[in-house]
Amino acid sequence: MSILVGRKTRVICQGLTGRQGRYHAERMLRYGTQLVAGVTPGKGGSEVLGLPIYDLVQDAVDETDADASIIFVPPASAVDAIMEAAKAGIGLVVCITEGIPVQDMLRLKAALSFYNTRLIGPNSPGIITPGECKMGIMPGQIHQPGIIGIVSRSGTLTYEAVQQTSKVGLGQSTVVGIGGDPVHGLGFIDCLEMFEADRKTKGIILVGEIGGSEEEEAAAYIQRHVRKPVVAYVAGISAPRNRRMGHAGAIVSRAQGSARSKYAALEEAGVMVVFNPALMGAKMLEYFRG
Amino acid sequence: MSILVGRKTRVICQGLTGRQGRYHAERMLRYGTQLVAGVTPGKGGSEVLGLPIYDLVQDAVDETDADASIIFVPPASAVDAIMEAAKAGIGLVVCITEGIPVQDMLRLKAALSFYNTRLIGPNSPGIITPGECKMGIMPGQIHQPGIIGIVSRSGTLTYEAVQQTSKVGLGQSTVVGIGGDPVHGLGFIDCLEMFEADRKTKGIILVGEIGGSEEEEAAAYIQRHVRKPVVAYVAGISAPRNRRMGHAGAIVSRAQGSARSKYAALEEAGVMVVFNPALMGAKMLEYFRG
Amino acid sequence: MKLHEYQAKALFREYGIPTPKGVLVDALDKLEQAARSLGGDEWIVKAQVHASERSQVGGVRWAHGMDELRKAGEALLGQRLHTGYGGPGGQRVDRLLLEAPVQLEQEIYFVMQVDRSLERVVCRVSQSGGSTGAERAGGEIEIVQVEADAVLGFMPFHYRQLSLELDLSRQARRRLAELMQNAYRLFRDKDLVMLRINPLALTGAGELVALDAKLTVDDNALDRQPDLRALHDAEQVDAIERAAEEHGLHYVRLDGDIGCMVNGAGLAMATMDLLKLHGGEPANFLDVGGHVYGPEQVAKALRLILSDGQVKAVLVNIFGGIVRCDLIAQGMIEAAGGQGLRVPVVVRMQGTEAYAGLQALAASDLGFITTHKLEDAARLAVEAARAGVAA
Amino acid sequence: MKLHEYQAKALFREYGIPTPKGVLVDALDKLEQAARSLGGDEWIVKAQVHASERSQVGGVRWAHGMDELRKAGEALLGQRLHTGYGGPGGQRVDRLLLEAPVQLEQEIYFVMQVDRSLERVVCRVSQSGGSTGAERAGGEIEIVQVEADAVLGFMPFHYRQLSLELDLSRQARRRLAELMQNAYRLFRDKDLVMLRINPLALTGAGELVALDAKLTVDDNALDRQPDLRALHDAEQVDAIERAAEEHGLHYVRLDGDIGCMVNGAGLAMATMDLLKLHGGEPANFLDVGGHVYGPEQVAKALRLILSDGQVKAVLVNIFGGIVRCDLIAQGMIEAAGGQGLRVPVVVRMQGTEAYAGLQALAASDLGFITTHKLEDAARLAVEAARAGVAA
Repeated sequence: MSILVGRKTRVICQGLTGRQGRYHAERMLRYGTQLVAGVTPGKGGSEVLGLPIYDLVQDAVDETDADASIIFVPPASAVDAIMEAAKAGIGLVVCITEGIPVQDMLRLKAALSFYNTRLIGPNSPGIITPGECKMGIMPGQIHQPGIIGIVSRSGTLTYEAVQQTSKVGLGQSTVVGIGGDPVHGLGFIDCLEMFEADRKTKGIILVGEIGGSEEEEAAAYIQRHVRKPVVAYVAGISAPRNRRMGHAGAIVSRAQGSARSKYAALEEAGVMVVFNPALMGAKMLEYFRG
Repeated sequence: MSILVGRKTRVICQGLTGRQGRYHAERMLRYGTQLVAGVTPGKGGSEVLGLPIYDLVQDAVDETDADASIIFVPPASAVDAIMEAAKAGIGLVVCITEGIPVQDMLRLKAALSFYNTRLIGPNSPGIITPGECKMGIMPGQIHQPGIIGIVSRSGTLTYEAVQQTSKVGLGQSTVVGIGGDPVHGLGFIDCLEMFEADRKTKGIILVGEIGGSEEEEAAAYIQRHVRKPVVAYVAGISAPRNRRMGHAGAIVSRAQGSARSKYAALEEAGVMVVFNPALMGAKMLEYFRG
Repeated sequence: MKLHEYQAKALFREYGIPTPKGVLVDALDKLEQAARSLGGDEWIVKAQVHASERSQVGGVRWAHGMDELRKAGEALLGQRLHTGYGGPGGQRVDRLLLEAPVQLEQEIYFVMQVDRSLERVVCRVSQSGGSTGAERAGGEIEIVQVEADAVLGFMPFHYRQLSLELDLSRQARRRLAELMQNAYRLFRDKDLVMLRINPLALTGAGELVALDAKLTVDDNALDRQPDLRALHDAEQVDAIERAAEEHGLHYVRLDGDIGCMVNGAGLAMATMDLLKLHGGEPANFLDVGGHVYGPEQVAKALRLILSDGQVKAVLVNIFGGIVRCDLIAQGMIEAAGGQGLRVPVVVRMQGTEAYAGLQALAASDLGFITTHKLEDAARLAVEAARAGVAA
Repeated sequence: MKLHEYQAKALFREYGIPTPKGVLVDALDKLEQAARSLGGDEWIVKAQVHASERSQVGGVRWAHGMDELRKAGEALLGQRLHTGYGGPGGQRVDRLLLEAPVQLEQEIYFVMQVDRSLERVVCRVSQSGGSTGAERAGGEIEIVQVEADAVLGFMPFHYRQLSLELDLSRQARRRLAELMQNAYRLFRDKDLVMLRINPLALTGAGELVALDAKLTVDDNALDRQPDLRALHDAEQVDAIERAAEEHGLHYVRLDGDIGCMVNGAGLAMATMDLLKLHGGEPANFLDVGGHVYGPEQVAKALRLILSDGQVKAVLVNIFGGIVRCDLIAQGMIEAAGGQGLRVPVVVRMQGTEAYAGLQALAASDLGFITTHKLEDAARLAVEAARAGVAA
């Protein structure tokens, strides 16, 4: 285990009986993830993929000692699913669901602050510690156990970073997709803090994008607290203002959120920035080769 | 300073220009409390008792470096006043106001958990560190600087405990009236923890009353964490069930809240209980005389 | 503040919580017409009093046919129910709620209330509702509880959990979810501290119907709930308590013979406790206010205590803080001067100007028995009451 | 999703936020009657388009008397406003909002929006509202901000703070408090992400009137806001973007000549960035979906890109994860087969079955230019576009 998930993580899947849940659960099992149960209201007592299904998260936790949950439920049920997991004592929740209204997220985040539950997402591809535990929808085969921690707001762009670091032989300690929504759970800083403290992680790739100020805040944090090498790419330097670029969170508004501002802050903080998304792995390798 | 307030505490008064606020502010000043400003919306720029009045707590804090606030406003404005103080960075709020609806308190407590603000009350007589700082409506003259920490749900009954400890020569380190409402700020456990950690405090008197389970929870805490001697009196052993005894919080309901249950828990925890309210000071003295 | 069942059910209907068909009746001659408007030939006749235990004292009656209906009405309307509430005279029944019976499969216990320890609104249910169910069984019957989230309130997973515990059908689950949402909305909108439905009927069709309804409103919120304040039925309260309330005093009538007047609720309870320790029995709890009050308040309070025929002696215990004891003494002399001291009054004073206060009382020659000491005061009051009884 | 001013103002009225008297007009011959129903001899004629900058392009006109009114109407209704939105053709004006002028003393800037960094709803105001005010001045004019509490929302001390900053009279303070309460209720009830009133008029009598109204609804919440969804005016959106929306694609039209088709929003932006690095100009942002999509989706997307006459070359960048690249390739071949490849299409594939996909494309003989490398793909696309322009 490097950060958050590893061999011992016992995972349940909320929404396992749905099409998407079942599809990815099968792949997670195949990857070696300790997926121990599913939760679907009204389907308690049945079995899917050889796993027991429970009506309530609390029942699943009581029976299986699960400590993490991955959520595949429609956006209208996601907040309820996350809160049910938190209330049942689940320590890590990964929410794949896309399309949760932002005001729901505001309320959810406030409510979650009363619990010791970490949330990844929503609208996240998930988290993977290569070779140990995959909680997400990423293609497992491109990952390699290794030394680079990757944290990203984007899905397929994360896969680029993964593939590049696999290709140059560095591999990944853990890869976290924090999700592309404007309000989400774990952020860059949380992951930077964990990667900095993690012995297996030797370098960090941060993949940002336009919108908000999380990259700027991350830059300030790196300057003060991160000693490990950080490579950063920020997508959207070519994006126009006031247009949403796919992700709900990817929008440059009047005063805030441009890639230029983010790059400036990251460079100022001593981060090795790349403007070319094809060079994330190469830049990191360059550092390690000295 | 023993706990929470002392010579250096810089106090503002929200509602200083009201009848009650002004009356008690004058007495606090006379006692030696560092009362530095008042806050009354719409009266900013004026002066009362030689103190500047501000429209906003933030302005008062900016100008006077206040770190504590005592609140005398009507119940309908109290939650707003407390939140304004919290938002302005006030670390300790004493709310004298009586009659705040309990659902307002539920919401307030949830909201306050996002701030580093400690609340005493509402419906509290306040807090006093004898000879240093009086933030409250208690008669200052009965107090004596000394070694007993007193924490109480009741007002005039606290004065009994104060007078008794003054009379036997032990005096008080700090006296906290946590207030008689069912949902309130600082509780017994918070105060026990601080008294236990405070070097000036050598013994603790806990004055409970019927209703709720705070005394039982305090007993469990004492058993595990408190090494200093504790004397406890619980008012209401003669009270009937299902009748509210003055305080909004003083009611024995079906399964919970009787004085007998509280006494049992406290005795079990090794607390020196007294059934006679006239003997709190004597019991404490007995302990110190060995 | 408690509401009557009929008042609570009106709020239920406003908030979409199903109740049985019912008609409120305030005169015997309206009973038959009410029954006919409900239809059928069987009705439930329910006395509208605040006590929870009315069914144990015959306050709820089933009537088959008009004859039984008339008899039930006569047995209740205008009569007094001795429920243990409302003072020695019991509670007068001014209104009857006439309801059509509901065919049910199960009686559920349902309550929403403020949990002061969790600092949350909680909802508790049990499969065993009704008058023989959870409410009276204490800890023996399983009650399941869920807590409203501080930000989000009750959520679908709460509904699911309770539905599973109650073993509800799919249809009934939907109804429970609606009920909880509606009840929580009512709870918050109306500043309730308790909302109890016992029993909550589960019908064969999977519907949930509130057969009974008990609502308690937060007294501290009545200023912003004028509509609810207007529903207050002062008749349900003991006469002396009602008079005290009008004077802004906290008064609770008890069974003993020693009247108590104290400033501060905690000290008032402590004074009662001390009387008990000395073998006495308090006739009341009375807090004249811990902090802000004047001599007039004290005078009123003392007169009120003396107006209770059961009182054989009075113990006054004042800790002078903000208000000076000498002013309090003045108020007491006024109160006594008006009508003389019917019984011995023992006064203990401490704090600000206590000496002056006690001296003034002693000098008044009205027979006040004075002391500085709490302990002595209690002993003297108990002795005085015994002497009074003996005399 | 943006609302029109007239739609926003209808919501304002529903929520107790004062607006000027106004009439919506959708035909020139209704203009005079509308003006007469408002009274007076001066009116403001406002084109109903989504762009914020309409006043800079003549979208808002003052008319004194009927002659000027007619001229203003003719200049706007049925015409197109080139606001920078709605694609190269601008936005057609289908409706006018005719309003009576409001006598005002000050123009205030007022906005409520979600602050993603604070994770709170915030309210921002400035003394300098109107089209020359805070909104356009960037950082130069002071804007004051308060944040709604996570549990309690906006509170009286927030109103007080903003009132002091705006230097309001006692009457206007009350109005601001009401406005903030009503606006926040509207904001929450209707799942808004932005509510802007600029200017908010302060009248001599201390009243606050919303002269303009811009509301943006959370796209993710439209399922539970069917009434708002029904207000959507698709005419305001660029034609290709509208078609993309109907197919569930995220498409944004840009100024360049290289069409882009990518799976995943981040990778789509990265692809645009890379084109720029190589001297190219993307003609669009297009995310076919990061995770769940099929060949049909891809075929639709490619046809859409090719339908844009500005496109001189296309860059397709697919990272196969869940969906196999060979299936994607099939979809592309279908799309191309239908109408042939109008312009060069460079395809880069990586991940699951990328080799098979690229091979299928190459084997199709439809002229797809294929590669595994992101860098190469961008270079090839830029070269192809240049060649196309040259040709």
